[in-house]
Amino acid sequence: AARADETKLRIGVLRLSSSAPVFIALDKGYFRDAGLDVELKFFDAAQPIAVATATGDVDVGVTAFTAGLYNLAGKGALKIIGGMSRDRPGFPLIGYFASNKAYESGLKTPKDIAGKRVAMTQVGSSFHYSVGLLAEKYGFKLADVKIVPLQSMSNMAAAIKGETVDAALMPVSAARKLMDEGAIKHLGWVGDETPWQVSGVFAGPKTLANAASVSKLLASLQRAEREYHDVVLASVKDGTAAIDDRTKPLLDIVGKYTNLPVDQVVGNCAYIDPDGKLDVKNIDSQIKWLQAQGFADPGYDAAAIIAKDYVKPD
Amino acid sequence: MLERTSKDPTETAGVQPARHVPFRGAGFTPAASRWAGWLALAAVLVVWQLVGGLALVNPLFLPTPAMIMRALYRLAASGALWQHVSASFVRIVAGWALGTASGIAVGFAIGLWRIARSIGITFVSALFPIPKIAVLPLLILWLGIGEQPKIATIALGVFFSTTISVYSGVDAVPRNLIRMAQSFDVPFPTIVRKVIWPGALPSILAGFRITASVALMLVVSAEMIGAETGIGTFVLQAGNLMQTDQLMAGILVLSLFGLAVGRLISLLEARLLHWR
Amino acid sequence: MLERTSKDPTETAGVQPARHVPFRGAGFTPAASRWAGWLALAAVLVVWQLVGGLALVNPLFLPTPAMIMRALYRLAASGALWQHVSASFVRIVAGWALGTASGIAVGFAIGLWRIARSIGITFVSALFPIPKIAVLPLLILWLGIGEQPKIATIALGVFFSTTISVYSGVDAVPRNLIRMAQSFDVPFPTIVRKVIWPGALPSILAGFRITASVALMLVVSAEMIGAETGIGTFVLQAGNLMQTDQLMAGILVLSLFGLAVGRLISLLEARLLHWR
Amino acid sequence: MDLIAQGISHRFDRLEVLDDVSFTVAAGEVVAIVGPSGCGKSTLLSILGGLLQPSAGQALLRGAPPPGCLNPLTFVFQDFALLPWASVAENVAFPLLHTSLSVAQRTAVVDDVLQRTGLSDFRAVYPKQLSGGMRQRVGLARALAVRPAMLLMDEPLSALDSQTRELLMEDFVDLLADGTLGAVYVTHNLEEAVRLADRIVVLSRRPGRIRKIVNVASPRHSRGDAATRAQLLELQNELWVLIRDEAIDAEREVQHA
Amino acid sequence: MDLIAQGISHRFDRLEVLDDVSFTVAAGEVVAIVGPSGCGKSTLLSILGGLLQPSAGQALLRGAPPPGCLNPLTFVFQDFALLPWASVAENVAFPLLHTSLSVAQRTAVVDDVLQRTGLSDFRAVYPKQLSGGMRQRVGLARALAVRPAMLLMDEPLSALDSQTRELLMEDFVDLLADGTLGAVYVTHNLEEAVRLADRIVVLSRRPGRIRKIVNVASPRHSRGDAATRAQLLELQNELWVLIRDEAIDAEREVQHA
Ligand SMILES: Nc1ncnc2c1ncn2[C@@H]1O[C@H](COP(=O)(O)OP(=O)(O)OP(=O)(O)O)[C@@H](O)[C@H]1O
Ligand SMILES: Nc1ncnc2c1ncn2[C@@H]1O[C@H](COP(=O)(O)OP(=O)(O)OP(=O)(O)O)[C@@H](O)[C@H]1O
Ligand SMILES: [Mg+2]
Ligand SMILES: [Mg+2]
Repeated sequence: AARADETKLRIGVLRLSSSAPVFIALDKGYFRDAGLDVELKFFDAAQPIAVATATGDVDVGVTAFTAGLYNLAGKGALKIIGGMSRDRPGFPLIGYFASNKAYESGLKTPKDIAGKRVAMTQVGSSFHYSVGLLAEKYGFKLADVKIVPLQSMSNMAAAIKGETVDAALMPVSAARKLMDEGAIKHLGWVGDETPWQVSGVFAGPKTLANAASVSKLLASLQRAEREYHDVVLASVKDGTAAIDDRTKPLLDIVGKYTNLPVDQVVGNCAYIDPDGKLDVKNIDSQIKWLQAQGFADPGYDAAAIIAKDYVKPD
Repeated sequence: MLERTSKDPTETAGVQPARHVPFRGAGFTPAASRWAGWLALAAVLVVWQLVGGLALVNPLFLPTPAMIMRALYRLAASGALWQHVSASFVRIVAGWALGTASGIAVGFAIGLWRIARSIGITFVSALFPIPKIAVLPLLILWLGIGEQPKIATIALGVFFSTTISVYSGVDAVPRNLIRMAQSFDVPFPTIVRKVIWPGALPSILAGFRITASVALMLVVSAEMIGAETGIGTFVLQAGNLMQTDQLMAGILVLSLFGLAVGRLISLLEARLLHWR
Repeated sequence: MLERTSKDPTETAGVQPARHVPFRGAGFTPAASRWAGWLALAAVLVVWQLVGGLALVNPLFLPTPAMIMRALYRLAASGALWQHVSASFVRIVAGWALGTASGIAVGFAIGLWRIARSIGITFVSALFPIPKIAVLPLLILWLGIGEQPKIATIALGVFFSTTISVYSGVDAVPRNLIRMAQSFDVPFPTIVRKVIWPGALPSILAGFRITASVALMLVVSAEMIGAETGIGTFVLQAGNLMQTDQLMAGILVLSLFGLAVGRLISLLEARLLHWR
Repeated sequence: MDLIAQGISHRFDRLEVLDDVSFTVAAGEVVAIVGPSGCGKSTLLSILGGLLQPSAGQALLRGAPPPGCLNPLTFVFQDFALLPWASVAENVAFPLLHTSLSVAQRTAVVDDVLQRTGLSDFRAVYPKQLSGGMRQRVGLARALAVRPAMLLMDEPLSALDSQTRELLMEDFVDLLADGTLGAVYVTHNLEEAVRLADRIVVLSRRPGRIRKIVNVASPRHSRGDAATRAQLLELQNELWVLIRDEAIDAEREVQHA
Repeated sequence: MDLIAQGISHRFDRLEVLDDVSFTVAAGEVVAIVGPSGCGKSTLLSILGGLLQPSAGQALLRGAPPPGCLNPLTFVFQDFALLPWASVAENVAFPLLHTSLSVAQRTAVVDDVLQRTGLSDFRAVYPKQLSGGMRQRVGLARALAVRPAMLLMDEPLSALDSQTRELLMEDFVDLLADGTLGAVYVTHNLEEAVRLADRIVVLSRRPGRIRKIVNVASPRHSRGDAATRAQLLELQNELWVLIRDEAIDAEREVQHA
């Protein structure tokens, strides 16, 4: 039962393993220990979480950084208070995939994407940014890639299976089934090519005003992050976590909230910093890149949208 | 002066050869025959099932009617169907009622007063053509992601159509009936209630037919805003997961819902407009 | 027998006190005055600008008219506006033309032949209420993600509305005109061309008004499917990126487009239906 | 109660419709107004009944309406103007709804006029189920329900077929016979005018001016006699000669949009 | 060319409308059909003109139509049935479009009938701009353009006001005077019947049966004379007495939905 002195917090999340610490902190009662009464609100896309945080439908959001999120933050509707998952070598999160036909005709590695038709959910999304990083890395022009925004995973799946696009960027969770079917070819992981800060924790002005509860929230999240990092991530080999007595309880929790069986959970464990640090430099370059593309409004930088009191820069 | 003529036409008809007046009034009376429609529907379903059954087409691309019915049955058996339908139903009813009530009020104002007309028509014609789906982000910003923006989306779509059909209806009330009422010194409110309202009712009910389908279209768009249940959500989700049998089951439910509402409005018309 | 009466009413009017017949014919003639609408529009814009200018509202939630115009200007100056509008225009025109042509053909068939009517009406009433946005995944599956599914989405929406307005129009052609033509032994094709077509034209043109707005609504939905340019894409993207000033600029463009099409249809009506 | 048209002129925007029309209808008198199409007859009647304000001149009343009168000047319309969604009884009761009559009084009045117009069996019937003649009888019953001092009738028979017209004209003759009810009777039909009116106002083409005011000498109740009918036929012919040329002109006029 | 109604009966579903109607219209003869509302007059005319197939009996033609005739049985409609989107000239040319006439011939025919009906000045005018009388003149011109052997006229004057009716009736008298054109003339109006017809077929109430066929003795051209007019008035009265009760019944009939 909720105690009278508990602060109520609504957290918006996706049912993805990249939010694992949130699930662990809730399930193991870390929030409660800190005097927080946390309620999770599940969304089916990253963008609405940012909007819901800005409109006050949730108090805190945990999800990927998108151009929409930065624009909301740029207008003062929310601020980033912590880091969450990152793309990192050895931790499969987002992958580059090719259609069978494109693979046959020479699309074999991520850098071959130049000049191809690439499906993604939306322009200005984290997938788009990943392609931008790739372009930077291999020195091809982003304009050479034909971006095909399809709004949803399903549309992307249909498009790449139907070979109407050459390639797609998809989260491993969505791509696994297609890979197993042999409908698409895996080219590589973003984490291996271009590591970056994928997601974070952010809050609206009303929540930020209550410094005590934000601190409590971040503290309990870090407790879970540390545990997740030391137990689950430490066991990851070849992109797959081990299932043993120590990891099993945590993996079960993640499986419960992501509606996945444990043997699938182990295959997509996103990297999460044990101290909840945020790669501020990378955030700043994300913003600059989005502003250059016209996806982000000009006139702000990372410093303007980060709540310095809370964020531990990397 | 009256005298019965004795000429008997059949008698004289034999004198010269007579021919039939050629018949030239055929056609142009296309009454629908009920069973032909059902028969055609059945035929299409059978062919469709056969095409699918013989594996001529990948069932992902075109699930057979049997698969669709099975998906629908599973949905109904699990109780989820009822949940989805009722969630959407509440949204549709709330949004429709809100849009209709405000549309009727504004439509009557436009129909009755000069100033209201000048202002109202300008705004309605400027705002009506805006696709509601384009306004979704704004509605979310303004109203959050709860039920309000969903209901508002539906209400907005319904509002404009209703306004237009109501003021057209008021305009179409025969002026001679209004003059008649005035000639008996009937006061303004009574004229509105007893002459204009019933006179505009046919057009208002015809508008309901349109707004019902608008509401049905918009519930799908509205449920793109983070809804967890609702037939629109179900369809969108099935689409996302490429579960085409479930997708089509959802579409079938939407179609049946639309047909049911259409039938309801026909009944309402038969009851309220029996004087026509 | 004809004789002019000598009674002069003004003369006798003085005998007893006379009073005016009370006037009771006021009201119920709500003609719109043009400038009042524009004035109201201007007033709203000024208040809106002031509210925004005084920072009473976060511009994220409600960008001021000036910000919207600036966004529009930037868009126009960069040449992107023209690209977006022309891409959408091509899709709208193609989809609309396809849907209209097939709708007119099917509508006429339903209006003229009994079998076509029985079958056609069954299918149209079953398929019409299905929200087109729900069918998008199927269209992508069937037609891929090029221009075809976009055009098909628009065509589909336009087709059903057109079909309905065309056969209603054919039904509304006065039967006496058809009988007249038959009574002169006018052959069937000539009756269709010279009587039914012009007789159904008012309803068909009224249908155009609806289908134009349907096409406009659907272009936004259609451009959810992997479009890179198009005013719908632009609006969706602005919504995704939470660039509300650009979003509103896009909405403004859509609204203006809608008004322009409405005006075009009015002109067409004035030209083609001058006989009314 | 007399009704006086005093120098009435009217124009719709640029269109001059009536020019200085003056005449008096005494209480209980029946005055017919005839004239070619579009000469302003309906406009004149609207002005007399207070539904339209004339550009110049005025419509005046003199003397008190009879006791119990609820609406001194009551219209009977060419197109009947019945509420299609109301039954016969409801249509007749319609002008009584906003009066001070109690429900019982209202019912009594409605019953009375329905009986007088031979509509008692049709109380619950809707207008669309009735023939044109019966519809106009409902219009007449509704007018009588408010106990008018004067009926303003705008071509009340012209929407009817000739047999029905014949039948209703007989009713009108009975109704107006006792001289308690006055009427202004607008018509195209000279036969109706000479059968019903005490005086006939002949209007010129638009703008309508008074060309002639003709007294119909024979008393109304004797107009069924063969001799009187021949006389009336003659009067009718004289009137026809008077307006025939203008009627032809009016008919050949082209409306410009 | 004679037109023969031979034992014509008709029913619409359950509704018996005509019962064993037989008569002959000889070439050049004008036969009026009168009867109460709804007795099946229009139905009978549709059957005679081949627009409706009778339930029993038949409509027959005997003898050849006159040379140059394009449409032996030609209708003139009560509501004129003009194409509102076509000008006067186009309306008149409409029944000629599908014939073998050349464009020049067509123009000549149209010019000719427009002149005969006094419409030459109105060639380019649209129906909505015309008065009712002029519209019916267009209807008549169109009918004449196909050189009919017999006109089938369904209450051609009943949609017109009485002055216009008077004017058009004069035209009809002229048109039918020379006896080359036959006509079946359906009407409610006994005055029209006695003015125009050689014979008058009186139908009973629905189901319409022939109650009487009356010859109008006086030759048509002399019907303007005062003496003949008195005689005709008498005939008209006799006919009225004959159908009055049925007209009352027909009028009081309630339509059930
Ligand atoms: N509200 C109006 N606005 C403009 N013009 C009008 C209006 N009402 C009538 N008119 C015109 O005024 C003229 C007189 O009309 P009115 O109806 O009084 O004639 P009328 O004598 O009753 O004709 P009819 O015999 O055809 O009934 C006509 O030319 C008509 O077109
Ligand atoms: N197509 C139809 N279907 C069913 N009933 C019809 C049809 N046409 C006419 N009737 C009915 O048949 C009867 C005779 O109709 P018809 O029009 O021939 O009468 P009429 O003598 O011309 O009447 P009026 O004098 O009113 O013109 C009427 O009761 C009418 O309601
Ligand atoms: Mg008038
Ligand atoms: Mg008839």
